[in-house]
Amino acid sequence: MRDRLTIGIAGAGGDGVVVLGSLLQRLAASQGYFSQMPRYYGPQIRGGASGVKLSLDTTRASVSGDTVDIMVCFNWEKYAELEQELPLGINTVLFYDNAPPKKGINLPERSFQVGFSEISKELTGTTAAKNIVALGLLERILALPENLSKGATAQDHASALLERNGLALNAGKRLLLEFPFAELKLSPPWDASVKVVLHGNAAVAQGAIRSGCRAFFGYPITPASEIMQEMQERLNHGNGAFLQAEDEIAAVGLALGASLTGAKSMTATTGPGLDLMTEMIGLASGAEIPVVIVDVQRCGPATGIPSKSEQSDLNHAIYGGHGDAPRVVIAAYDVEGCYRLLIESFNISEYYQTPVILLSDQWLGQTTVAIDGNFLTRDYSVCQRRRPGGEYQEQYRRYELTEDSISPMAFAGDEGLVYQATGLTHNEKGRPSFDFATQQRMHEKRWQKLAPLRGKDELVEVFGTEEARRGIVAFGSSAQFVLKTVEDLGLQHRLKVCIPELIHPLPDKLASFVGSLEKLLVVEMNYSAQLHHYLRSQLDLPSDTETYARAGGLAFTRKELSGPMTKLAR
Amino acid sequence: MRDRLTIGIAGAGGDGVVVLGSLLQRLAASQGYFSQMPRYYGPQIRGGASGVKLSLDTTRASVSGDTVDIMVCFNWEKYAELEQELPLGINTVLFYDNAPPKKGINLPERSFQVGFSEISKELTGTTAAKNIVALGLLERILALPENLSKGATAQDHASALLERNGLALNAGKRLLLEFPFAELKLSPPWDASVKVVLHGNAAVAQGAIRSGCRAFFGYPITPASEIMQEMQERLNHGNGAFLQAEDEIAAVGLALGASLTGAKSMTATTGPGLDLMTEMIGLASGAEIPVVIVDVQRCGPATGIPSKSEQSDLNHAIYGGHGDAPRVVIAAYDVEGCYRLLIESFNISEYYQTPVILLSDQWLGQTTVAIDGNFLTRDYSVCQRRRPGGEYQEQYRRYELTEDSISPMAFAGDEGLVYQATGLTHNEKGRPSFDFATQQRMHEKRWQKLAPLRGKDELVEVFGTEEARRGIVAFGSSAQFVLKTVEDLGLQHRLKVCIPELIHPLPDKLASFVGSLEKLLVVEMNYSAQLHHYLRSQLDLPSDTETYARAGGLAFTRKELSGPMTKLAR
Amino acid sequence: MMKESSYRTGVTPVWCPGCGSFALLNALTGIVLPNLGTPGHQVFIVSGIGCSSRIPAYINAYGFNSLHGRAVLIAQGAKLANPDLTVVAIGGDGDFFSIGAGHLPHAVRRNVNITCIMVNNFVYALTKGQTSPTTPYLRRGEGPFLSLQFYPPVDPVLDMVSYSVSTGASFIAQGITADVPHLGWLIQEAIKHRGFSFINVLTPCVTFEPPQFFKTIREKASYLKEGEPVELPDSSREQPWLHDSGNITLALKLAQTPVLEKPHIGIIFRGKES
Amino acid sequence: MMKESSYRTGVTPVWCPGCGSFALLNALTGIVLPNLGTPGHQVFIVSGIGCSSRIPAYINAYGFNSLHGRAVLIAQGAKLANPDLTVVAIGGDGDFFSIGAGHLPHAVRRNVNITCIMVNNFVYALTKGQTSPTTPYLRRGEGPFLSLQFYPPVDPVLDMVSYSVSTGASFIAQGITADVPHLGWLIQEAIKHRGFSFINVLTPCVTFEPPQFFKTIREKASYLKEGEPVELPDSSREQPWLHDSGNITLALKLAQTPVLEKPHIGIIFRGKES
Ligand SMILES: Cc1ncc(C[n+]2csc(CCOP(=O)(O)OP(=O)(O)O)c2C)c(N)n1
Ligand SMILES: Cc1ncc(C[n+]2csc(CCOP(=O)(O)OP(=O)(O)O)c2C)c(N)n1
Ligand code: SF4
Ligand code: SF4
Ligand SMILES: [Mg+2]
Ligand SMILES: [Mg+2]
Repeated sequence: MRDRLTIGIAGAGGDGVVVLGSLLQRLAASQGYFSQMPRYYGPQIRGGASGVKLSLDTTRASVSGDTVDIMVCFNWEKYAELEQELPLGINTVLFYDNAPPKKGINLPERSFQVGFSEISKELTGTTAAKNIVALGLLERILALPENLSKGATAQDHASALLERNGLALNAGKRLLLEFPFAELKLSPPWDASVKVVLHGNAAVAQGAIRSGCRAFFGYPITPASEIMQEMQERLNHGNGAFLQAEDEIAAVGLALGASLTGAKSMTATTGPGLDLMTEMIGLASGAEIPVVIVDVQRCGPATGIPSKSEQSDLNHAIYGGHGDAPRVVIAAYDVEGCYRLLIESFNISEYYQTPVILLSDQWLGQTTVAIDGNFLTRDYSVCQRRRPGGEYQEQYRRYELTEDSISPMAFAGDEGLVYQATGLTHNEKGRPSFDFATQQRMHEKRWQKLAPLRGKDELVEVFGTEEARRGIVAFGSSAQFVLKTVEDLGLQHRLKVCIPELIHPLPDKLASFVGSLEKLLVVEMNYSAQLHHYLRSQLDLPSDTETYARAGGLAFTRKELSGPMTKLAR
Repeated sequence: MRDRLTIGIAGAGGDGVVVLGSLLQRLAASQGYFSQMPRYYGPQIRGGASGVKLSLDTTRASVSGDTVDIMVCFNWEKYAELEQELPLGINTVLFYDNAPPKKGINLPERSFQVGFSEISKELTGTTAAKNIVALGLLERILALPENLSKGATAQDHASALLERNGLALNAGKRLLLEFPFAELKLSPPWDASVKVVLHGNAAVAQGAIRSGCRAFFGYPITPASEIMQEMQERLNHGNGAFLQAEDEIAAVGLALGASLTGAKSMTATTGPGLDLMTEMIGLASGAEIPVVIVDVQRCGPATGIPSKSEQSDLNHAIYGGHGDAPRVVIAAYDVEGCYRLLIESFNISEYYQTPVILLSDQWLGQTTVAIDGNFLTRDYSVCQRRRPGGEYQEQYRRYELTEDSISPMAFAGDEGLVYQATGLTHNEKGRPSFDFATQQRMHEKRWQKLAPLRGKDELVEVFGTEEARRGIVAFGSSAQFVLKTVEDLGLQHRLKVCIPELIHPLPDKLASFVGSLEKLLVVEMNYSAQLHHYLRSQLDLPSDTETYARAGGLAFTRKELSGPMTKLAR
Repeated sequence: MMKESSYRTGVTPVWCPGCGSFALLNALTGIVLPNLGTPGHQVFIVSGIGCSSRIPAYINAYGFNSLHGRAVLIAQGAKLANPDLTVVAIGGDGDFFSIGAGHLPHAVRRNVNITCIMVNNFVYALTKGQTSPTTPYLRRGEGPFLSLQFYPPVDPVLDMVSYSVSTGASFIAQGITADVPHLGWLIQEAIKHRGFSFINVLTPCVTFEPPQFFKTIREKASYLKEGEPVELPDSSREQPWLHDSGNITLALKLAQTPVLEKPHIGIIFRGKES
Repeated sequence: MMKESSYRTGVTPVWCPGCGSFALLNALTGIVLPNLGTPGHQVFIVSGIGCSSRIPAYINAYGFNSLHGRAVLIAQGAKLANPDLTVVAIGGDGDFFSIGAGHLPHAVRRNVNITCIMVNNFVYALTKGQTSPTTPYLRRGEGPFLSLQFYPPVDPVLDMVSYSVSTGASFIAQGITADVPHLGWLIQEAIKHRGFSFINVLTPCVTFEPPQFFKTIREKASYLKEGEPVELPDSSREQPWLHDSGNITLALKLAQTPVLEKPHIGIIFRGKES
């Protein structure tokens, strides 16, 4: 019996790898197990390599170890493309459908050829149910209950699929008699409450709805499209405005238009789309129009690797665009954060009348987790835009220089508050100005209004003992791997870890974290160490500062992180 | 007799202010005088405020003092809009056409109402020649020779204009009898060789032609349009490819297409256009396609103040775009530099196969200077792209990992070297790759190939005594104001000044300059101190570092700079 | 020249004397808005960047002078989020048909109920006189108005009508600033049309186009009247037909008339409403 | 299924089995390039981003898989700088008619001698099945292919023809991947045309569109032959006329036929050459 178990599944596009992983994940979730399952896929639409790495856990969802405990392989050729993501360890128990190629693959000791396809063919006439056969086998190994009926997913097409393939499922279960691996059994979950299954992209969309988003405009792009698709379903029935735009300039332009009428408006994209939005983001900053932009980062530059994670859009999020246009940059590092921070992004965007860029990444966006669903029903304060009161009649100044530099904003349609705005430099009334003093004053206004955000301590998470003088700063999904590795290495008491969710403007709590250190390590997944340079541009870093920064395309492994971390702790 | 003299001219759009200034400038240049003349204009196409500030000098072109020695005002209402640019000093000698308004203007002691319009009307039937009357007056005051015939501008429509208005000109000259200001006479120029008159935008275009640019694509935008217009004339007759594109994405896309066939290709724009080019710049970086992009910066954010200077695109030039796409950023600080650095930009772009962004700004781009024309005929080394030799037949790898990370580049059309490239992550052959190791290696290649640029000492200018331990870093046109103020304050021996022309990657010479200091002042014209933060992100700055950074919209004055500079020197 | 209207703000326009934008401003504030009776706070005027795009500042309604080429996006977003607003997008020929050209087919097919007014001055005016996509082009020697570049112009009205073929829904018209009452009437009809509407307003720039250009267009202008024969240019070999703005095929034929030869003023096509 | 050709690289395509892109690849490497006899180094294939845009890697010619929507820009730039190259831009319906839609009218009017091949699979395939601007749209209940969004599609061929009206110069055609030899012939003619050419290649995605979609189009396909009567859909009230690809007005009429009702395969319009 064990508390954690990682299962790898690899095959070709039609092999049902993701379906198998999802069914298993949901089945386990219905019993109360936590889990996390990243997806691996390539450029091919059909028949390409497809893999998942499902880590089940009795107590919480966390990133898996480097190697897998159980591996199911439907296709060796495709496995070769996924070897980096799903390396076999010497203790891995491997089940495979067909004989492996002569060279290139070292089978672990406990490797078993199981005729998944053959059994499926025998029972159902096609090989299509081979993944269900495998499901039966895995269910039994993990000692999961017989069916999904107890779960949250009872009514959907997954259970229908299972019902249709009952024979195959049972055949899979019966295979177990021949492979008794008692040590692979999972302990009962810490609590039996059903876990919700979702990925970061779904969490973003649900957070948007929760915070009252009424307008979404998007353009398809991997790995952000799920957000658009979920928003389409949720906003399509008169609940708001949704459009698939003709491009990303249109998407954010439509969102600004909606926002001017008072609707909470957003869009979601990844790098290339964010590039195209640059000019509009500057307009939103300059004309002080709230809008939330989610960037689910992938490998760059240019088209890069569309299906793989990188954290290389940070610079553009912070600095992108001409003319000194301030904006807020937030980064989620887990799925719960995707939900909570989307709400926070709207709160900040609406309150401060500024564009907010919420950074996610492919790993976070497309990895499904099974977690406690409490966060979905928790109370969140939801901010509204500050609107001018009755005292303004006839005197309303859209860009009034108030004490906190936030000017009450009328909605297009509000009676008595008509104003005209412009992307030109403008005075308090919104009228074009060519005057230096106005230019300086309005720059000040836009930058200074964001200063209070530095005090948002709740958007900076710190783990570990306060007294530690060695610390790590990491953001986004990489932070999960950092936390996990610190724990696995047992360094919790020597190292502390700071995960800023608010990145820009730079929060005070992050500054004091850095200030408390003798040795700092910055970990990030981009070649040029963007976070490190950003921190350095704003703070005095300890003279003993190191960075661990490399390209994306592969999640951090415990192995690679342990080098710099052990060094840090020494 | 004096060595320097500054003349302000202000009026409404139709008053011929710029024509007057230009004629005077060219007349003086034809005698050997140096000069510099920024232009001030507003949003109106016709009838708006129009001003120039012409600083004549016997020994070199440099920025003028804060106030003007002579002021010609055709229109008080418009003057009010230009007061910041053309402040009157107590010693200013003022000539004005019509009576000033009762309040708001304090006339200097020596103020004279001269009926420019009246005289013009009398002599020519319309008031249109009032500027020529003023020209006559100024010519005589400065003791300039009678006509332009000696000058370089003999044949053009300026002299035609003068000829047509000979009466008015002479009337102007005769006015002098009534205003004897001998102390306003200019000494003879240091050398009598005719000076060339051009602005930064013209210098950029001429530099492009000089370096063999054969393809220009642009989209109109203030204050960069002059570059496009000059390139249109120069490339239109079968000398190359020129198109006015449908937008800036198209402009840079067309340039990349031309570059792939081996043509030196470029575009020019300002902030909003640069924003739109972001995605393509990333593609050029990722697929290693040479291209030069000139950004004539103006006030931002968004549309900002299109006709006024700011230095607020630096962040975007360095960091703009998703996915860690390196590029080279160069900034010219004077007109000669616009020419020389455009050539350098092509050299670097072609040699390193990378996009180069050359930063200019409205002040630099549109201020006409009269200077020694030697730089136009000097020898410049002109780099060619490294192309694969015969050894490559059948084996050519477009992105071969060579020792210096620069891969020979075939031109589309070259026999035997056919390759296919992509904006996807790719291997040495240019084939799409989804592999982490390739992703890391290609990031390395693109970043490391630029490292030797750090050694380009000639792209960093240092003024002042090496031993000084206090120094200033400034870039772009602001640097001219810094140099002038240091000189005016007589601080040359206490302060040194470093003007990096190469900004990114950060040159070693700049690093050692900063490293040699106890006190540093960074001067720049943008609200958020972009250069300062960039330097800080890369270097350990002296603990005693200050910044003087403010919005654009008004050139730096000696008065404002002397505060921080005196403090620095103390 | 300017009518007093409660729909005017106190801001003085920056346009050149004689610019057609004044006529549009008069049409909107002196005719359209008063006649429709829509209070200013229920109107949202979005513009791009260019001379005519300065107009929102002069109209006492919600207004936004946005980005070059993007007015039609902001306008659609606003209308979708607040369908009670009357939303008008105003811009230049550069705005709509150069940098913003990609947004138009999509705006047409979505048929969001906004009104686009393209102030077609046949030039990039604000940037001082460069060729726009509508700058007239004649082969050398053929006439007085030669674009600096040797491309034929795009034909905005033809494009807009052809975009409308698949929906059969939009409202496409051509107006002229020389006739403010008619222009006002057209805009009113366009706003009243429940669906996407587009008006190409002919108004050669008085500063960057030769003066005879405007004169020519004004003189050649031919008003379209329902049920009456359309006038065709002399060069046309078509048989004239009776104008029927409800017929998309006739509209397409009509839209093929080069605007310099026979500027048709009126409603070219009025599709079914939603 | 794949012809061997010296114009193929060794790279294995990532397309789904049965994808129409194979047919295009065969047409290009098996017919067009061999027939034209242009050596690979004098050919430059530029693509956007999408399934079909992977094609340059498979053709032994200069190639560049550029950015979504921008192939036509890179292609024009290359041709202008090196007029000796044969330049072909290939992309999807999303590429050309959504994100890249703004570039097309300008490419047409400039009449740069490049050939655009739009692989129209009626969907965003690479991003897994979202609505594209050509996704068929029928009112609820009218038929089997309902776009997720309730907009009529843009009509690429109609637009391209209407863009060509002012120049009268382009070459506009429609092909189908079910007929490789004919597709090859069309592309050859397009490349030989001295001026801008555009081919709309009908090839419903076999993965994200229902299988009957391709079947329907293939069955309804009607070949255009010079001088012979054009077939019109049953719903049409027009009199059939004799096909004359040199007549822009007839081309415009032809282009109004909805592609699902009567997919015309052949040369719709072939303008005057430069
Ligand atoms: C992205 C971007 N590119 C270029 C410009 C510069 N620009 C301002 S207005 C304009 C075109 C003006 O022409 P048009 O749209 O016809 O308006 P007009 O001034 O003629 O009324 C251009 C190119 C800009 N503001 N933004
Ligand atoms: C700027 C940008 N936005 C979005 C995408 C994502 N994307 C890739 S291909 C594609 C559309 C694919 O459709 P289409 O052009 O019809 O090509 P197909 O895959 O159908 O052949 C999109 C939206 C992108 N690569 N770049
Ligand atoms: S330049 Fe032309 S369009 Fe602009 S304001 Fe003057 S007349 Fe009007
Ligand atoms: S998804 Fe469609 S377009 Fe893409 S490769 Fe498969 S069949 Fe072809
Ligand atoms: Mg115009
Ligand atoms: Mg498609």
